[in-house]
Amino acid sequence: MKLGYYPGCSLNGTAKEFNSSLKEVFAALNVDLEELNDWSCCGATSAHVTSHILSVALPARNLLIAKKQGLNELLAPCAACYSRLVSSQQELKLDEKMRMKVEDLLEEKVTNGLQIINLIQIFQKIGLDKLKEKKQVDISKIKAACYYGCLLVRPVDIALPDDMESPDSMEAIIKSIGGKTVDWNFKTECCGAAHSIAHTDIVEKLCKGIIDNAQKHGADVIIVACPMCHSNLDMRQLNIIKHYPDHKPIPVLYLSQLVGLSMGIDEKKLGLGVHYISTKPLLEKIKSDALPTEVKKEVPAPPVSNDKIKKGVEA
Amino acid sequence: MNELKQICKDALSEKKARFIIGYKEDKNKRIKPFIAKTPEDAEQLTFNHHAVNNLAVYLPRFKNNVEGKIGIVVKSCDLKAVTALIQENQIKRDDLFIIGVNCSGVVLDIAKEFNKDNTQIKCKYCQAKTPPYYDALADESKDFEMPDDDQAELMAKIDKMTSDERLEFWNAEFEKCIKCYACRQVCPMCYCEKCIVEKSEPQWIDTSSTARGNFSWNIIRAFHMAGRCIGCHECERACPMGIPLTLLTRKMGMVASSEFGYRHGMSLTEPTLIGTYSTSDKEDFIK
Amino acid sequence: MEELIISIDNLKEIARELFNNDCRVIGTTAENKFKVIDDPEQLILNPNSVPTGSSFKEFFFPKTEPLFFYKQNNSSIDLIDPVIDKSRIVVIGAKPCDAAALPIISKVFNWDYKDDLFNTRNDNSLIIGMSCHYNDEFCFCNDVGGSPENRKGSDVFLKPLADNYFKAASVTPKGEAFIKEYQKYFEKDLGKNKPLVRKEENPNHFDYDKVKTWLDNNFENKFWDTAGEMCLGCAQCAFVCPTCHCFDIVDEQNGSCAGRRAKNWDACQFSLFTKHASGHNPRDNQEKRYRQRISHKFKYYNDKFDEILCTGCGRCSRGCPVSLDILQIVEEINSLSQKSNAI
Amino acid sequence: MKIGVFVCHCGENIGRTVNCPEVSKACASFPGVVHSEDYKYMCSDPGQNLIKQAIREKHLDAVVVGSCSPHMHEKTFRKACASAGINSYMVEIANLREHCSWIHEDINQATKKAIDLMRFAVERVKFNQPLETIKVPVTKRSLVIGGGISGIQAALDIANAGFEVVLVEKEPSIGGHMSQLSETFPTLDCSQCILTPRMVEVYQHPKIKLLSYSEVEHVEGFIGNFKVTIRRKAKSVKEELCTGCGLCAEKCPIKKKALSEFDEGLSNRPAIYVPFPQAVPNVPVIDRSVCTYFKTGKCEMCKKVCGREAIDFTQQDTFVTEDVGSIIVATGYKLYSIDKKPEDSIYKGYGEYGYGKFKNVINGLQFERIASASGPTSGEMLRPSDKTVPKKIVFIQCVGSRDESKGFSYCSKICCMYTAKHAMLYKHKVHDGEAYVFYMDIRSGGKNYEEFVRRAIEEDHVNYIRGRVSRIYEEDGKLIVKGEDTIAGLPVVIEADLVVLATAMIAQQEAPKLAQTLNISYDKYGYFQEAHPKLRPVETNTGGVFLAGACHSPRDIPESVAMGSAAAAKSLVLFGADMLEREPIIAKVDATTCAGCFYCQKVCAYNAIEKKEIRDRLGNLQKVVAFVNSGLCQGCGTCNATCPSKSIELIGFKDDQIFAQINAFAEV
Amino acid sequence: MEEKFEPKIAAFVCNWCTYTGADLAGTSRLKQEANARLIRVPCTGRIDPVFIIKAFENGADGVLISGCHPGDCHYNAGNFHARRRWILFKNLLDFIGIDSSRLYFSWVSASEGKKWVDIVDGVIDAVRAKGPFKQYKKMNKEIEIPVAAEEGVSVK
Repeated sequence: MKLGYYPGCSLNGTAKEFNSSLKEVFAALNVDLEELNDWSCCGATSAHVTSHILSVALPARNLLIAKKQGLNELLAPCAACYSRLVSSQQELKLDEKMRMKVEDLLEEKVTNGLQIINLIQIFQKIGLDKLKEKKQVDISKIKAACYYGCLLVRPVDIALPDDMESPDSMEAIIKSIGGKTVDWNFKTECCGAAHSIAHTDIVEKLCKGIIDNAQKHGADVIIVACPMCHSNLDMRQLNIIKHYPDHKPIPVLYLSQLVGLSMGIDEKKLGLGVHYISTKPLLEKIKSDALPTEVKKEVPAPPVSNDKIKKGVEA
Repeated sequence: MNELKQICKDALSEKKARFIIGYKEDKNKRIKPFIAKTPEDAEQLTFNHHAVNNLAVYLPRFKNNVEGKIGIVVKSCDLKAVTALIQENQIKRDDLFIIGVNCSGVVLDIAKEFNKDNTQIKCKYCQAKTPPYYDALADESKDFEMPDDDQAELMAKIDKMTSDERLEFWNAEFEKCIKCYACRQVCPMCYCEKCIVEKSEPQWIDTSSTARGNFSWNIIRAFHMAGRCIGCHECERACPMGIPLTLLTRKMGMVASSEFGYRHGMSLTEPTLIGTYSTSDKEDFIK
Repeated sequence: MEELIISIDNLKEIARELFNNDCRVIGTTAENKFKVIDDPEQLILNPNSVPTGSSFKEFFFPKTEPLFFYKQNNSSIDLIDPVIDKSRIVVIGAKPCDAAALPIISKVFNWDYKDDLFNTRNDNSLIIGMSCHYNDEFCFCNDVGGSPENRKGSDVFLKPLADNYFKAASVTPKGEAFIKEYQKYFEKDLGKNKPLVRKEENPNHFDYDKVKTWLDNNFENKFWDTAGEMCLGCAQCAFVCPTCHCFDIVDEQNGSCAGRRAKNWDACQFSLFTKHASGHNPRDNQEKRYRQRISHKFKYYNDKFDEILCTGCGRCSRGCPVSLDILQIVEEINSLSQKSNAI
Repeated sequence: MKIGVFVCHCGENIGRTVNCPEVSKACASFPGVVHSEDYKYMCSDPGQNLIKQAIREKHLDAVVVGSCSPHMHEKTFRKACASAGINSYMVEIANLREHCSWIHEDINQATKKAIDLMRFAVERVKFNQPLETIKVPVTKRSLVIGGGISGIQAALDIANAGFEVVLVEKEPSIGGHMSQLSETFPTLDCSQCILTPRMVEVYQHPKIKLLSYSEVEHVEGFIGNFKVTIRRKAKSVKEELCTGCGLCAEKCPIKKKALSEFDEGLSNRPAIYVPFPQAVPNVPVIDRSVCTYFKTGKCEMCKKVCGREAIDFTQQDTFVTEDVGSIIVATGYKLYSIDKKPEDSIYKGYGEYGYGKFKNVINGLQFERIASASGPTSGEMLRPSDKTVPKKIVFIQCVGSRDESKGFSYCSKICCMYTAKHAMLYKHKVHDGEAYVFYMDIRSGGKNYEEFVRRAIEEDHVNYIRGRVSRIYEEDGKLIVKGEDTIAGLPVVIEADLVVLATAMIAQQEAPKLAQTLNISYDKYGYFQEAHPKLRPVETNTGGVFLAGACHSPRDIPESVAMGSAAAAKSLVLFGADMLEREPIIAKVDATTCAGCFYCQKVCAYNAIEKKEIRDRLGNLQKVVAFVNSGLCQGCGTCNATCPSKSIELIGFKDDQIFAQINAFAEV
Repeated sequence: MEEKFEPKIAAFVCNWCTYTGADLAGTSRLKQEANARLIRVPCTGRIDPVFIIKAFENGADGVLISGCHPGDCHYNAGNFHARRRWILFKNLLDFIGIDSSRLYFSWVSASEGKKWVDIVDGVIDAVRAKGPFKQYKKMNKEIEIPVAAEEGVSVK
């Protein structure tokens, strides 16, 4: 299987571990990723709030590159990139005037027919059976709370075909690799992404709510498929701890990392050492002989890894 | 080539088709429509850049077919006509055995070799080499780079004229018309048993080849094609007087597409343009 | 009689003079099309050219012409005759296959009813024919009693010589008078300009007599089931043909109380051509209509007027949208007739 | 053809600006005109006599009158001419008053125009054909589809007027949604108490044939003459033998397996059941999908206990046909399914409200059952999950309604009222409880409606919050309701014990199918379309088919009843005459030229175009052509303009008639 | 002196809305110019584009078509079908060179007498300014009685 790969800015920056885990997992699954030549911004950052045409043209440029590279499918692991790419594609399909404008801008004819897929879809495509086959490590001792955020399942109708309000496609993937998931209420609650930099207080409050609910329903780990969700939930816990003294930290993993773990891929290769909230207790729990835990009143708080705190402070 | 012959031979011997409407080469090396009735006949069937005819024009003859399937060799452009005929109740899908051919363009002048200067206009903006559906597919295509769509330029030029200039342009063209109705007869969508121009009680359009009669005929022909023309350009090819008829039909097709996002003959399930409406159809021209 | 030659420039001068005398000069131009020449410089005489897309029949037998006009009053109807154009028509550079058509169709226009409209034009016409150096796979004048040198229908006949000169000879008294009238443009032939030689011979394809005999006896032959099978019933063939002459008569309204009766080209390939008012159509499919076309050309007209209604120009085949080739059809009949002879 | 022309002065009305004698003189010179005169008042008796006299003396074939608008006196002149022996469709009117003398001042221009208008009419009348009014016999019998309150009302009205009614109900009992309700707004009187007598009246009425557990399968024919095929679903109980004692239901061993439809799934019922105690007819049916006998071939408990031997496991669906003259459609509504995966693909669910996931999120009809004395809790206010009394209850209005993102844009109309009623009923039963209502706007138009809502707010202290709820989730047995108070501009979180969703009223799922069966139109939501939104609200485009109740649009009880009576009145109007007369302006197909493209069928708003096979004498199919059902055609002529070969023509407005007018334009 | 050009306007109107609206204009005595001639059809859906062509053939300088507002059609959808047809036909005529200064469309309900007057007067003014439709009239030449032939009249 060969697949176009559009990493987007996050996977080269704040979400390097997403990138590396993903590459490891796909190598193990015999999926070749062919990165787009000279890819550019997807328009998710500032473009889509400041210039509509730009927010359509930027993804269109990348789609064109993909087409020229002879690709039929394009993996966009970042949920924001994914959302922009599918939205732009849809708009170009439906709005002829916009298409002409974009064509003028790009000085090229826009073609369609490219299938854009996100992380969940690619796993579905590979086949949950195949994931099951590849499973080597028992991860049934931990319980995962799948957090979808806003962009994976939106815009509705063109994004991931799942229930916008109560999705469950990530759960299905985790179940296929023998993992356990919790039924919780904050799967799509806002993490405050748009205020990530400007209003960290809001972000903290929202993330705290999400984490609390996950823990209340017995989660040991939160699983995400979006760099933005990840940075908010993982990184902001450092400040949450400051402002909410009783906060119990919880590691936040990318779906690809968890899948990688189940395949027995080396933790370092999966980038499990670079989290702000240490993943050590979690990994220990997977390895431990203990029976799967029910909600325990007193789970020892996972220590915060020192190197990350330093980084956090620097940042 | 063998593939097409083989498909047709099999279809005829396995009785998948009662006969096959296809192309053959005559002794002057001209490609012409041909009906193969036996597997031996199928040996004569061929396809190349000179297979210009839209064979769907023969289908309405068999609309009350009861005996067995009718085989037909179609390019992707021809298939649109088949689709449209099915939609307009002129033939049933179940009565057809569609043999699609991958096409990489056909000639404009059948007496000359296929090359950049001898290419049908329709091929210059053709979107699909392969028919979207078929019962069997023969691959006859070769790579060929299409020249520019010069007709679109001409249309843009006409659009830029003043209305009086346009009227003058068209009057000069329609003046050539001799009312031989070749445009109508080769058109797969012109299947009426009695054409409106032949309707004499009352007389809708003057049958005489006068300025008035020619003008009315050509306007009404184009209008009857609006939203129905599938763009095979057979009318223009057949016209012995060289009237650029497809300028009109293509314009109507462009209007159907720009105003209603509609292209005829693209889908068996899509409703026809005429015969349906949307409450939000544009009406900025209505006071 | 002494032999005369004329240069292309002088021919153009004649054309200019004719034009100035309100004469309709018909000739071929760069578009390779017969048209009324208003600028003699447009005139081109090329013996190597393919026959024009359509013949010059429309100048003698127009695609539409009024027979009379009418005006309705409270209780009566006025009939008004049309104005007939009596100006002289001169065709310059007709190929033998074009020129031969006029005497052929003249017979039908003078058979029972004498068609004034046609006759007036024919009588006032002068045809300057020219020998032909062209032939393609559709040409077959040899087989229908013509030839590239055939003078039938021409009043004056030209043969191309080197250096844009033509050898000119009168064929009819009309032609002789014409040459006399424009004597000053003709020169004596001193043999300086060599005749242009035709590159290849015009081949023979079939034996007309055999074809005719076969047609006489095979009205119901199953050959007809497939001969016209692919015909779409357009009238391209008839309308470009120099000898097809069928017409239809229609009344056309202009307003509620006036109008005209007109004579328009018609063609036997139309399904309505023979449709009765009752709805019955004796030629109810294209195969029968195609048989009619072939039979009319090669049998009926011959039976009635002792002429083949075809000059072998090949126009119908060149333009046919489904590449039906009349020559191939007749050749097939020819071979069928040989087969039936063998039995 | 001999044409007579008559120019009316209309006193001074035409005569002042049009020189009528001159018009008359000009007309005399038109080809075909043999008589032309003018007169002061053509519509008066002496004027009409002039026309009649000329017809008799000059043997006229056609008449043209230049007078006022044809909308005024066309009928008058047609009648006059008919009495003198000319077919009334051989009369044409030229509008010299409204379209000429009244709108122009210059006498020369007006006169010239009048002459032109006369010329148009004269030219047109030359192509008119004598036509006969179409007469159709009327079967004086009605079919009512749906036995809810609307259908009951319509059936009773028609039956009481002395005509037979066939009432078809798909459920085992009539009564519809109204029978499920606890109390009704704004009077809070008991729903069943007022409904049950009506149901019994239907059952006992000698003119009403009640076919319960039946569905309309097929309809053919047209106004006055419908032939309806009805499927009688197998009840597995012989109706004529059953006494309705109820023993079978009592003994049925699978009491807990099936959910009660009547209680909206809040209670269970046996496999053999009557939906509710007051059911009409009081005859049980066996639900074969759950019955042990039908699953395993064993049990037969009901059969054993039935003393009348009324149980028949071998019963099959049967079909009956009924001839009726009118059809009243009263199929009602259903509630929008807000489950995670709605049955209706065109609508999206409200996954965020957790209906179907959280037991304590219920819809309005379920609340009705909880509040009803005959309901699963016998009227006690207990929530479904743990049968405790909810202390905090949240009502959410407009769930689905007015929400385009979910597929609806319309207002369900009754939710404001019933939510107020629900809140009130709750407060009356749980005095210390707190009730919250999330609303968008309160729409309480109706007699005593606004007062009712004010009472809920002011006397019963229901908390009305203007805003939407974004989501509901369950934590520790409480429903966390997150919403926004748009007046305060603040987010609101309520920990509720019970949430009641006022879900949209939507059309029955089978409505489009029934509409196709009946050849009536329906809107994009599946509601049946009325013939005219103002002037013909209970009629449909298909003559003889009328609408009643919520199958047309959301309706409350009084409106449904009024509509039922209106539809009945429309049927009775139809039954007032033995023969139905129709204008003969209908389309006609020329089968000899029709190519069978059926574009006419596509544009016909009345489904009047049918397919007809033309066969030769040996029975071989020649072709399939269009055919106009003259009972359905309304004469718009859209088919005529659409037909590419003009093989379909509108009689009365044929092409030659219109062309004659256009040709006359040359003489203008 | 050359006579002032007065345009001829052919108006095709539906029976239920525009014709009745024009009646209302009359009943209200709203004055208007006298150049338009109305041809009544049951519904705009009945109007074939050929009617427009025929009107031009018969000397119309302008054509006006009017019917019920969308949604108000007496026959439910006739005007919707008509509107779609007009969009196509208008674009065709425009491409051939008969532009919108010769062909007008409007929706006039039975209550819009005033609107009808405004539209009629507007169309008449516009076409008057545009001048006679010479190009189309020229096309009629062949079927008109030739002036030179008028003398040889025979009476039947």
